[in-house]
Amino acid sequence: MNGAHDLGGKHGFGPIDQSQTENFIHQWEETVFGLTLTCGMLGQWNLDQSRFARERTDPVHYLSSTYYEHWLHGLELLLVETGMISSDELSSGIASSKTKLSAANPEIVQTIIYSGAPTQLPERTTNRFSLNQAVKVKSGNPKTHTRVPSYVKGVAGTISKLHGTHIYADEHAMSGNKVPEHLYCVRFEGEDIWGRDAEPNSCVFIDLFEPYLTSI
Amino acid sequence: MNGAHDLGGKHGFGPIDQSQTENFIHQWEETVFGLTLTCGMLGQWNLDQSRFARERTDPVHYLSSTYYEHWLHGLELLLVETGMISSDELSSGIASSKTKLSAANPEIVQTIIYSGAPTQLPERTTNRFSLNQAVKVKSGNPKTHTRVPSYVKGVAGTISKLHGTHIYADEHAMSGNKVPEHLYCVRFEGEDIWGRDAEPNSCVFIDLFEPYLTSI
Amino acid sequence: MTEDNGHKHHHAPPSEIEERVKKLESLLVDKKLVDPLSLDLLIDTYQNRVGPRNGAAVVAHAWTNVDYRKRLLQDATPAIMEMGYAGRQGEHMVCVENTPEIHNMVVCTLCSCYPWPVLGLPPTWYKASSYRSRAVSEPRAVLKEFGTDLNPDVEVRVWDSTAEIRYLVLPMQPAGTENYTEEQLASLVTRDTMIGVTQVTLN
Amino acid sequence: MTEDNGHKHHHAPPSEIEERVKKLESLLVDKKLVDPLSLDLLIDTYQNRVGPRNGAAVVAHAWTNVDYRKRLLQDATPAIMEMGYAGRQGEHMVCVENTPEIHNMVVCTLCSCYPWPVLGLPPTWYKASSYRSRAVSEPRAVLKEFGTDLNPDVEVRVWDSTAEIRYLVLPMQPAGTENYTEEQLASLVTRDTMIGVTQVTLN
Repeated sequence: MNGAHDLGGKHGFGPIDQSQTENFIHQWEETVFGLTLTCGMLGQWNLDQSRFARERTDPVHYLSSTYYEHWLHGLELLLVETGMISSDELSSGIASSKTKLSAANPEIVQTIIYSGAPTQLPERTTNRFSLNQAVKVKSGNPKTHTRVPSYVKGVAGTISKLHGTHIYADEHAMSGNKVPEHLYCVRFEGEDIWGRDAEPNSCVFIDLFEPYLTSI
Repeated sequence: MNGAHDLGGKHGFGPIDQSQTENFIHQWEETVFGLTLTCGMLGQWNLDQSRFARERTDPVHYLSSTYYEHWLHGLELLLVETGMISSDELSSGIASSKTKLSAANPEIVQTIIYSGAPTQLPERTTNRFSLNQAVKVKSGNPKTHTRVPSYVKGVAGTISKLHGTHIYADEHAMSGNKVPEHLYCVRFEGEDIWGRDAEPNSCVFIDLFEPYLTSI
Repeated sequence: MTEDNGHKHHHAPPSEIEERVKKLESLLVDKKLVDPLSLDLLIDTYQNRVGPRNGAAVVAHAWTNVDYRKRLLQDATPAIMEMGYAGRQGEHMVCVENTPEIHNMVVCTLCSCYPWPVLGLPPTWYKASSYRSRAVSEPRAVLKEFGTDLNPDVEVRVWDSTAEIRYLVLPMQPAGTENYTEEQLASLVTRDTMIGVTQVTLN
Repeated sequence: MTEDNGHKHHHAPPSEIEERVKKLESLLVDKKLVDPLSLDLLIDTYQNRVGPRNGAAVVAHAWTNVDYRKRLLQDATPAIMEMGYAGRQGEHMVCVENTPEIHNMVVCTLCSCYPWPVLGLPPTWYKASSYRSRAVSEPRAVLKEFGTDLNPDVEVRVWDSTAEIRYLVLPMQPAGTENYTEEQLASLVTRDTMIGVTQVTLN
């Protein structure tokens, strides 16, 4: 999705406000953080689906609201879309139906926090690209979730690291299927991305799945 | 400038509201339109400078406000930047200084409306690219005004028409100088821009200045 | 200007932006940077005198006059000037012709450039983010929203007016209008058909 | 959580969004989709237990132990796990080393990915549009804003964490700290030095 979240290289957002060192600005943000994580542990959606839900925030709202407002929007959307709550329940705040799911207890939560959710999968295919190979990012403008930043579309780079095969984010966000794809770290020279507007002696490394890339 | 105004191909803005057929939604918009045009006729800035002023609107404000709010923002900025009014005058609404400029009278306005401001200049150089030649749009990410839409950066196309030499917008917005550059209409196939997400049998024609292009 | 548009809140208390514009207007008039008569002239011109009827006259003339059509498609600026239309935001015109094989539509993704002398000022939807973002990446979907359902064989050409060239679409003349007068034909030609989001019909 | 932060409006009347969140929380608790104890545990964990002190310990250990440094740079995930740090948003770690010739900094332009087990949750500026937009296109300008003025000879490497790999910057050990204990060294290492926007100094 070529949405407001795809911020790399955009202008107009001004200097960085370094005084904003806190993790949470308001207390409700902590609640949103906690609710999102514990609801996510019920397995009704995956991380890529939750990212896509946040990306579907209206662009103006996305850019004018804080990070945890995106999370709140995404959480509400996912709860309703998965049928965990109804839109009526969301607006009224009153539970009117039962669910078969049961909340993650602290023991489960503790385990998940420290085990995480690794995305690496066994390699079933050989990697199409090899170390130091020149590649190019394909064009594309999917309306669905993707992890190709716009600023690197059509740009040439070099494979700098092979990360093995990981859950392919685009498919994971669509169907929930854990399709393995090779993941590469690709090095792009600043001037190949930004032309003569690049800062000297700078480069960007981006982790990209095999289907995003083509050989040159 | 890679700002919020650069909308081609972006997602998330929803369906087109075809009921919005009016030229002006509010009466104040007519005033802003008239003020912008008549002030522009005093020659203190050019069209590209006024576009750049509008582009410098805060991204959130740009996307959440109406077209003539962009114009109002741009007009206020230009009036202050050129010293036609002071920021104090702008905020108070009270004139506190005199100006040597004098308002365009209706006769002048009438003439300018119907004569316009042609941008074509005599050709001083030969065109670098010729009809049907394959070209590619250069990378670049200037913070200043430019008329290359982001969605076509790095994309290959074909020269479909030579428009002669015109005032180079990028330089015109910076210095006010009327530097002649060849202007081409370039045809881009949909799939060269949008990859496999392109609609079939579609293409985009974009008018691009010679410095934006490179041969391939 | 039209007073009957539901969006125009003339009788509501003045909003913050109304006050801001009024203040700016009176400042500029006080400083003699703006002549109120010029302001009225500009607004009146683009609200009442310059509009899509101009373009419709050009289109109807091109439909009925083969030589004019040729001149219009070859070099639109002088051809449009012949009909008496010229000036701001129409200094360099190109006319693109719809055929059974090719459909053209116009957008300005970077701002909202529009051929004022032939179409007047752009409608609000033309300036809105949805049209500007989608016209180039999903023109067929946009056309469908406007009720224009094109055969997949028809090539869709989108013109993104990024420089000072302004585009006018010459729509196809509908079948069954062979004996219409130029005036009758012009009455069929709407603004949207000359932006290229709809086709001329006998409705 | 800290109560003394001026941004936290605990004592002001509840805002619309506070009400919205409270309503959602009580709905989810009522429906037994959320266990309040789990909620408290999650917030407490990331507010009080997991934070940049973890990363600082890793860095100080790498500075004082050549073998560990090698393991960390070669395969960061198990090396960080050796120190007891692992889990969510740190499942696949890569550690990138600053040298006199290379400076690394980390961003996530598409959302705000961040290595939670070693750095905790990201600061607000890391999630803000200005950092996310500018870090990749003008890293030196961004670094300068943070007071990090690099020699033009130094290559700036920006890591845009678009997939599930999370990056930790191993800053350079400042001169004059050769005899520091690991604990003393760790106390010098700030969050910003491990994001790569500043360098470790003796201040």
